[in-house]
Amino acid sequence: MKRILLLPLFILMCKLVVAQTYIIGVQAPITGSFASEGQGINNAIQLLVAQTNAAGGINGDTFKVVTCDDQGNPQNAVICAKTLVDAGAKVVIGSYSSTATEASQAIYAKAGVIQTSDATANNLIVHAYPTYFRNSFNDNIEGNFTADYFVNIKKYKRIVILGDFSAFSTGLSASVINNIKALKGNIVYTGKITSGDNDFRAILTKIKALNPDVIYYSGYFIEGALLRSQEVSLGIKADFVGGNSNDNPQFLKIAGSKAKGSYLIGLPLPQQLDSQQAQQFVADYAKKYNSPIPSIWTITNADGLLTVFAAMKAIKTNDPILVAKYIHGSIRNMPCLTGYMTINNQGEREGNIYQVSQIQSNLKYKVVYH
Amino acid sequence: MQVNKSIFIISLIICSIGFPFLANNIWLSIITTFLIYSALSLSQDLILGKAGIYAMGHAMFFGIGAYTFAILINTYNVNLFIAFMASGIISYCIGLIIIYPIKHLRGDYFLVVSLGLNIIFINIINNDPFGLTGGPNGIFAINFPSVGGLDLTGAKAIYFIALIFLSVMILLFYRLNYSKFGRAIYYLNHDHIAAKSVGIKPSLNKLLSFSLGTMLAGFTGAIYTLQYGAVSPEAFGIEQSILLFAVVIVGGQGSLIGVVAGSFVMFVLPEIFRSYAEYRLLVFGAAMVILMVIRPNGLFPSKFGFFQKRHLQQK
Amino acid sequence: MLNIFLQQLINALTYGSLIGFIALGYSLVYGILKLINFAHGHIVTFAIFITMSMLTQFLALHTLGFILALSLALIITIGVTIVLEIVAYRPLRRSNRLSLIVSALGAGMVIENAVMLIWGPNPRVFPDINFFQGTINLNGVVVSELNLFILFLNIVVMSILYLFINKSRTGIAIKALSLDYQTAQLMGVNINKIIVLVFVLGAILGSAGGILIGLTYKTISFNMGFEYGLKAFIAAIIGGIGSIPGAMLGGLIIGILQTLSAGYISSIWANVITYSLLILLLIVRPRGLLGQKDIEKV
Amino acid sequence: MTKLLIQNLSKQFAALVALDNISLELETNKIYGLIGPNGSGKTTLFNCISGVYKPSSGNITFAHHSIINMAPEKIAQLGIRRTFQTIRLSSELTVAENIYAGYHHYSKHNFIQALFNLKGYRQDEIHCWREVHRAAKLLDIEPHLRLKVKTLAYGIQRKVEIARAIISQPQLLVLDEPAAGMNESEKIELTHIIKQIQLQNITILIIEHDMHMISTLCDTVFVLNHGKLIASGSPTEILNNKQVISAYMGDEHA
Repeated sequence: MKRILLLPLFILMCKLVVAQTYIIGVQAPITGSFASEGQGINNAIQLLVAQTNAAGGINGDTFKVVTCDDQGNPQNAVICAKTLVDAGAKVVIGSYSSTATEASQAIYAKAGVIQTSDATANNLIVHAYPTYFRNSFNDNIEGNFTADYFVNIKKYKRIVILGDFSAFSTGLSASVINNIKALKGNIVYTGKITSGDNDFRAILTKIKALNPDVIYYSGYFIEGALLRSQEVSLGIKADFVGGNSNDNPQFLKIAGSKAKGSYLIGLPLPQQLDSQQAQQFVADYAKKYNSPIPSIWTITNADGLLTVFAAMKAIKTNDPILVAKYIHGSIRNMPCLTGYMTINNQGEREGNIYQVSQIQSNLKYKVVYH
Repeated sequence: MQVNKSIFIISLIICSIGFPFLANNIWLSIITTFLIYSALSLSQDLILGKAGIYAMGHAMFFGIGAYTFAILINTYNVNLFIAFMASGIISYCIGLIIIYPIKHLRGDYFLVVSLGLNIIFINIINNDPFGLTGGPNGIFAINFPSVGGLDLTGAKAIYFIALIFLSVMILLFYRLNYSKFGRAIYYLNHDHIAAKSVGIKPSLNKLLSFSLGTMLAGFTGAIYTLQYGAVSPEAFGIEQSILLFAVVIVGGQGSLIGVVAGSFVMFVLPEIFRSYAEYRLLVFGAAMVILMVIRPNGLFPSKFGFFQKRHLQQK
Repeated sequence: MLNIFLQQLINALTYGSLIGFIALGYSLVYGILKLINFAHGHIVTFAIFITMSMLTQFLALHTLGFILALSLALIITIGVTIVLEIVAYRPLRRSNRLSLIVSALGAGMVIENAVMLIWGPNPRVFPDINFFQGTINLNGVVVSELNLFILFLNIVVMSILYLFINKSRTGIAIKALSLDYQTAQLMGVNINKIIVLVFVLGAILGSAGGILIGLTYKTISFNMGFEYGLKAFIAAIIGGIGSIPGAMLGGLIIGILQTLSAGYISSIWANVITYSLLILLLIVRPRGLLGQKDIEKV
Repeated sequence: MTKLLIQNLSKQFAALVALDNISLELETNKIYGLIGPNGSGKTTLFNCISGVYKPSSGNITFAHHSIINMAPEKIAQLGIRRTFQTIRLSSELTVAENIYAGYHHYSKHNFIQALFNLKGYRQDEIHCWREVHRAAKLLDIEPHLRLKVKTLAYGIQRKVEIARAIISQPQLLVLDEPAAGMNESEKIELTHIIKQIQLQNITILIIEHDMHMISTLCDTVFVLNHGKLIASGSPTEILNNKQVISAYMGDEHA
């Protein structure tokens, strides 16, 4: 009988947790394979909120962060979304991956909670939820930029496209391939590797026989760096170009001296952001957490929250529906950590801050095209 | 004893019916997930605990059911009920086709083959064959048609669907011990040489218990799709299969209460400790070790007996 | 074309050897306890990380530092293995096999997440060492010195292990234990000592494989044990679990299948092809390639 | 009438020849003994008859069916039931449940009937319960029916195994050292029980080391040594056979 009594007790306990302050939710992969990114996002949001509270809050509200670990998978994303809605979150930052974001979108939209994420999959905007906006740029913008660079600038004749099996990489590959085809570029090989594997010499040896000008990789930095270093040690002469998720200091460490000469297409690295505000944020983060910001995605998410704060200040209310309405269309060229924020009516971030950087012999990035 | 037991069961029924009207959204969703995973774990238990087949790829059949349901509804606009039946039946057929050539493999060799099949399955749905599975993204925002004016996608509706399904499964499993089939797989699992020597057919029963297990997993997959409105490959990977395997052992092989309790421990407790994110899995792993050391036969080891008490009293 | 094929073969053999090293750990433990030690892959991960820490600590001392770092790392790994055996496996030795498997799964989770908490969730980079850095280019076929060393070590380790198991007193005790637990005990074999020894042996071989993985691929992450452990475990089964040459053979087969299917058929379907072939292999040879057919006592 | 006919049966394990060209014949409703030193191939012969091992060559015919390549469960369904040298019972189950296993094949209900406890199921259960009682009565273990097997003495467990083998009215009962580990009074009781079983029209083949038991029970005795059938005949003939004595005692006693 005791067991039966426990259940309502649990329910009561959960009801009590509802807090009094304005709650900002973070839905991010705190554990699992994207753990470093998720923890970075959480840290950055905690830092921003602490700073905002220290400055007296906004419109009389102080903020509190509630974090939920979605492990990057959609099932947990749904639970997280419900948890955060029930915890009274009015704004949610997240999630990191497109899959988890897509799974949670409908729940936040239904509950009238503002959601912003760095996920780049094109289809996140399909439903045009009035509360969702993107704080990074979608795949198509990057695909277009990459294809233009390959076909028109570098004039590559034999292009190899590689990706992994993640939703992100698949989407980006598809977008790059479509854009290259539209520009009549010549793709000689498309293939996939499994993330988590370390040995890609088999596929590289095959590629070697095709004698390509360039190998483009749309997946993440670990495999990217391994591909690059194994490419060099197999004596393949083709250029290596990595998509935006290769933007990570780890790329240089893993590939070591073999990294030099390779290109990266993506947003600027946290350290490359030139605004005073951005440098200050990078320094504050390093000071508080004693480790560098894991990637640019941490900062675009911080931008997402800053956009919400800016909107609150602009319309002098913290009501999520009104704030969301303002963000869709009224945020134009707002200075932020990653440059300027423009959100269109669909919630898509407009503009383009993509750049191509080449790794120099001193293992520093040099922007060669933007 | 008898009276106590009926009081317990009646209050359990009342509680489970009343629960969705008292609980908030998160708990409703967590408990619904728990019901679904309990049913799934029971279907794994039929294969692993009851029939003693070391299958470590059960998430695959869960996935087959979930994808079948999602594809039929999303791409082909099939009637909800037909799609539901189809997800179980297709899962059953695939289970049957798969086990047939490997039914002679024993123990760990079977385990590896089932793991391998699970990896193959994930690879296939990731590659988006015929544009059906949506690749690594999976299938999202499935629009379920309403059935006879009833919206089955509300949290409460799904809760009751899961509850009814689990109840049916519990009834099924409870009566299994008293049936010819249940007894046959018990003998075979316990000592297949002795069982064969009294004329119990090993391969038929192995095929049957495996494919029935996969069919039930297929149905469960459909309910899962109904709850989340989305399917994607991660939910059906080998990590999930390993977890399901562990649930049965942690709960107690072949034990109805044990497996349900095991699902609670493995799927619901982690939700409660979600805020301890980084330490969660560490503690969880340690708990698994401690639990096994303290209770090597699981939380509630199965008590098997296949003659009902009233039969025994008759004579 | 031949060049490409030779290159693929070398790729396959080096990758396969690395898997084989880890597979040996599974096979040794399985031979005695009939336990699939799911924590083995994570022990290997732990060994890699501790080696990395030690190497960064002592690398200034060059060769001496390298040896010092390796031995310290190995001692710590062995310590962890022994603790694991005593805490998670020993109490369950006499109970149901499956609970032992689940206990191993739990232990693996503990180690994996402990590694994450100690070294952080970010992937880390294995430090460079001063030797085996060159590559040899034979008419377009590229072989790194490290690759050659791995193949060489593979042969050496296999021979030593073979001699140890078949000729030494302890080795024979291990064999006796794997054949008949109770009789071996009656014959005066100290079971606890032998089992610990086997775990330690597995951990050392796994660590060797792990360190070579670190040196070859440079990048290490807390969750790499799962992937490698799984492959190695499958390799051990394919080779015939319990058999020492079988584990190595299984590793090589996985290496070859994966390399050839990715290199010659399709990278997108590589996993499907590899695992389908492995399953077919098991259907044809239900006890693995070198596994012994056991006759059931009735 | 011939019940079981074994012709030129051989079984090889790698280099070891366990059975070498054995031929023998069992007739209906008689008790046969199979003796021989340890390792002479007695149990291997049993395993070949019951289908656990596939013989290397030769033929076995049972009631005009060749059972040489038949699966063990098919052979059991034809009516050959056996016991094992080491007890193979489900120790967590009660005596009744263990005995029931033998009847399992004849149980008629389907799953739907069992699920809803329908009439067919209830009748079937009552019938099978009656059969269990009958078998238990024959073996004199009725008082233990509701006890778990693991709580019982070794001698009783042996009897449970025999009860499981005879519940379904086999035509041939193959007993592998049924008296092993029993004391004298239990052996006498067992001898009596086996005679009772024979009266149910069951042919019995029995492996036993106790010569006294063999000579009181058996009509014919077969002697195996090193996988070869070295003698067969009535118990008195066998006890005086020189070859048999030398097989048991060593050559110097011959």
